[in-house]
Amino acid sequence: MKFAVIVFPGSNCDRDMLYAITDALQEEAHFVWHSESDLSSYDAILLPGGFSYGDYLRSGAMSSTSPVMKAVKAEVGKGKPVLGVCNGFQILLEAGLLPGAMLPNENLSFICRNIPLRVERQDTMFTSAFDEKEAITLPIAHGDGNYFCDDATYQSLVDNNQIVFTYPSNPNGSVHDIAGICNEQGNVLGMMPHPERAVEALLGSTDGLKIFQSILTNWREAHVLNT
Amino acid sequence: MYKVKVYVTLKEGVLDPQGKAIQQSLSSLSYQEVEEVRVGKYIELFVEPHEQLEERINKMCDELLANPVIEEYQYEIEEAVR
Amino acid sequence: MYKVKVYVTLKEGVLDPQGKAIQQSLSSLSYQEVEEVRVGKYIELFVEPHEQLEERINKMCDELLANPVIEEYQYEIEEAVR
Amino acid sequence: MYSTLDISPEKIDHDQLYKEMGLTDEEFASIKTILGRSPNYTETGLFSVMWSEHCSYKNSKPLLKKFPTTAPHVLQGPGEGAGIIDIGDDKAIVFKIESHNHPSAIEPYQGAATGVGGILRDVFSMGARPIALLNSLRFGELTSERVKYLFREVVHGISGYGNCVGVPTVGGEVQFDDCYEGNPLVNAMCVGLIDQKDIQKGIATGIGNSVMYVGAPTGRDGIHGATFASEELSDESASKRPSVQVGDPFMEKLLIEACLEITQCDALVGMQDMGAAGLTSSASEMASKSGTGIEMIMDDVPQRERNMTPYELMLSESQERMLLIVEKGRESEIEAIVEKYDLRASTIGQVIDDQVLRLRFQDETVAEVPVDALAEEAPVYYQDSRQPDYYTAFQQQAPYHPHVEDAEEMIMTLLQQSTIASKEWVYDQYDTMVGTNTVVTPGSDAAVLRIRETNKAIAMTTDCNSRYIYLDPSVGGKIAVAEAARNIVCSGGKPLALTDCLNFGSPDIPENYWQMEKTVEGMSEACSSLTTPVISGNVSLYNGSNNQSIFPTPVVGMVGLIDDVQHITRQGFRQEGDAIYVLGDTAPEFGGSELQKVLEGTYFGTPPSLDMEVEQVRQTQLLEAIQSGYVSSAHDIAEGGLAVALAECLFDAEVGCDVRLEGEATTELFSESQSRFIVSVSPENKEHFEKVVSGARHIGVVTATETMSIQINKEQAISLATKDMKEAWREAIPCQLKSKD
Ligand SMILES: Nc1ncnc2c1ncn2[C@@H]1O[C@H](COP(=O)(O)OP(=O)(O)O)[C@@H](O)[C@H]1O
Ligand SMILES: [Mg+2]
Repeated sequence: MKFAVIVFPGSNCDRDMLYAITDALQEEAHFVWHSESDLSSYDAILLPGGFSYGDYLRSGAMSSTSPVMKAVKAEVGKGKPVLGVCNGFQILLEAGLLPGAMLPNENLSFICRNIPLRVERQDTMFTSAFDEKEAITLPIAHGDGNYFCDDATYQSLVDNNQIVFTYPSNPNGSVHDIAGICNEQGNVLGMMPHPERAVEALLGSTDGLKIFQSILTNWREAHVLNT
Repeated sequence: MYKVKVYVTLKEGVLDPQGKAIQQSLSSLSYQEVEEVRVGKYIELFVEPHEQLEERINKMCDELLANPVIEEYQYEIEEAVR
Repeated sequence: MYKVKVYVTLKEGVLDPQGKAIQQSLSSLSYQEVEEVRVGKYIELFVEPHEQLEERINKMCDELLANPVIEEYQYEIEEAVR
Repeated sequence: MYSTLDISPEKIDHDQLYKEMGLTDEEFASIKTILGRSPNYTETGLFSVMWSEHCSYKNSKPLLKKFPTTAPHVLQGPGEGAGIIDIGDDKAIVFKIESHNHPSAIEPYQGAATGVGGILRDVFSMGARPIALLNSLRFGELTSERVKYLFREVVHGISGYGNCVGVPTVGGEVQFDDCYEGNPLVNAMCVGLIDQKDIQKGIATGIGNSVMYVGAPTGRDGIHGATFASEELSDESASKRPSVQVGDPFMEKLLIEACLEITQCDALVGMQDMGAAGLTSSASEMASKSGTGIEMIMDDVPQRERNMTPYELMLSESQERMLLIVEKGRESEIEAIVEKYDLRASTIGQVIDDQVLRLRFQDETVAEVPVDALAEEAPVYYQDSRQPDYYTAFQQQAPYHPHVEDAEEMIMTLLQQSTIASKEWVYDQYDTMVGTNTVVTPGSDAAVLRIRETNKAIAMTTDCNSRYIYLDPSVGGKIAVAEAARNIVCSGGKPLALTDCLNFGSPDIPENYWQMEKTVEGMSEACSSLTTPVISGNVSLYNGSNNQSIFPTPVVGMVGLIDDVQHITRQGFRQEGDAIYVLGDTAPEFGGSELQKVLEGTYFGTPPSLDMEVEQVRQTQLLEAIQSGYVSSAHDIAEGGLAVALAECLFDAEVGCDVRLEGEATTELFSESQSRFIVSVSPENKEHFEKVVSGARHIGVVTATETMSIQINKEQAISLATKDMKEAWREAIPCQLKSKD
């Protein structure tokens, strides 16, 4: 399976994401510069964390207008899996690929630590390797991770079953403890916690690896069916 | 040359953690008369004279400067010598 | 009730990395007419009627709202119904 | 328009304008001798920054010579942007520490942020990828709003910059003492990783080669920053505020990536960051090192503000700028790399045969000065040194031996002392994991990063207990180095080398100079005995306020090598049933201790003694035991003594301990005797362990009941719930920050 790791100016978890795929998952991954406009040769697209454009103006705002995001939208339309982590999630929100917006953490400080997380949906192409409602631990590292949406949007997230991860103890003030959501079709996932930082026992946890394994398993199944 | 003053504010109903923190600090500095604080952005654009100035400024705000999910904007245009 | 609109801007000569990045981004979105962008804060204070209003607002700005080392401020006071 | 150009050399001389720039009469006279004429305004500026203490080390050079700086594993000692050590596998570690004290006192957020930015550039200008940041901070007590503000904003500044550039901040230290109230210390350390073949140097060879400028355009920020850093802070410091620079971590991130890519291009000849004294120091140092000169066209220097003069362009300390020497004719290769990152590279001059720095502006030569005069020939001062009266008095005092009535209460009090309390409030704000190499995050004795493509890891720490150094700089200096090494050893690493940041008061005061001298002697002795040479460092003098100097604070940043990731060890007890050992003897030593601070509110007497031979042997034995796999956890005993160290061992897992001690209670629990460790060992390894580590004292066992239980002379002395201790320790700093004056 071939993954694209999109690199925006200021992305800084791009190499971590690449290693998660090449070293831990042992699949193929390539960096794709933000100025590229064609992603059709990739099977999945990863938007890494970091501070694209320094997080100036609003996190993810400037990246959301870069050429590669048009290509990302095109692949979303084809049903390919697209995962945005941290800054990648913020970019997906700013690009309108996911609903809502990010505000500064309630305590107005950056927070970096391992936190407990609950898998709300196990039936997505990103989470099938988890158990139903599995309790996992992943690191967070963000200053603007306070997810916000209005009541109507929240209701539609619930109605369409789009809430994928929640915080059992909310670290940043996100509405309804939301840590990760997907789009209605289920092929775009945005999450603030960093799965790519939790793929090796040496570094403390392998809970994040299951997300990449889920993507791979689902792709393989679909691939076998199609051919 | 025009100077465009853009004010980006959080929509009503959107929580403003920064505003709340400032209000609390003010209050602890004994400025209890301040009941509420809202923090927004003030962006100055220096723009070359241009037809469709307003139209294009609206577009810049919609596309980049403000996020309609949480923010709204206003602007004023004035002439500037630089 | 008064609404005090405080504009906090960077002093001249102080680097504004944010403004520069926005200008470049606007330019790549083909708004080349924007020559310079400066980013400041726009803070709204809702204040109970009060004697010495101006004096106290000046003090709030000096003490907390603006960082005198790199920023300067201006404000406007208007009546507000809440 | 260029008003400064109009000030004539005669006027500078006659009106002694050079004094405003920080040059003395004698220095100005020797500049005239060197040039054979009076310098013009721009030239006077060049000398004033290059001859400032910050750039020239004119007061500290004679002392720095005493440090041992070589060892077989040292690839680069002091002299370049950063030092380099060999870790095998054709890889090397590059590191350096630097101070940003004065800027942080005036604008704590930007001061700290630009401190981080500057030290990063020192490391990636060598061609190394920065892989870790550490910081060593000192503030006044957290009781005044001003100190709380400084503390908060310094931490925000470090996190704002470090997180954005994507280099994990993995460790450091924060201590609080009154002497830092008006003059906080902000020292930032950066560690980089490099393939040995990629090592770059700041050289300007090849006559005709191009001088290229990459990064942020130059503004008027920070003009005279180096001079400012070489003066005491006073009320007038506020009026020097144009000296404050603003950092742009986004630009820095692009610069890192661009420069590392440029390193792979053989059109690059040399590279140096523009740090203190900006363009002046980078250009003159590169040329001076290479026996060449540099000519620069000031009109071609990228500029952020209008109408800048050559003086301003040369002295500006705008951040995020690099100077490159590039093979003539291959400039476009560099331009192409740089443009990919939305940056610009401008050719602003060339390497010349004459060994001068020549500046051209609007088709005229506006300055021409020998490069060696700027970079090498600053005066060297051998300052008067005098043993302070306080020291003489302390040496004569009878030993201080307090008696603690309620030991449980004292343990709880100590755990809440801001210097001992958990620093989680600080490091929670730092991205400690980006890069996915951090094996041990902040909270243990040293941070540990694995080195990809090898089985190795490195351990890093910063340490300095300035109270001991104040009481006795020679002994205290030894302790600072030894303690850093202990922290490395406890993590499973072999200490390799160190970088130091000598934060002192004004060297013009003989008592301060004596402190510096003795400190450096003590540190040098410890470095030699532990074979940890000094490979880079920084000096920050004139720290103090209101005529009160800070405690001498020579921060030690040390790096060690862990041969095999299997040997990585943490401080926390891990397993119920493990045996607890104490290594090292305990004597009643309380001078400069945390207990003394709590009981007396001040420090006096003599610090704990330190025998380097004992230290060295014990560290070697402990490391051998760790490498043999006999050790479950290891922690050094520092501030607060055994009681505090034991409590800290309980905070990582849900465990307690049952410990039995013999002797005088206050000494056993709270003495700060040196060269001691707490080690836990699983039952099956006890025998092996005892064979390797001579004289280890078996004092108890790790328990599942979450209580710290200590018997002294067979009587129950302490029984404290782990949970209560941990909560008090964790909440202390957030609580102090919240409470009102
Ligand atoms: N400013 C800081 N930045 C990052 N980590 C810090 C900082 N201050 C303290 N720490 C971390 O907190 C832990 C305890 O620090 P300290 O008490 O100084 O340790 P030690 O006494 O073993 O040197 C260490 O892991 C250290 O790295
Ligand atoms: Mg320690």
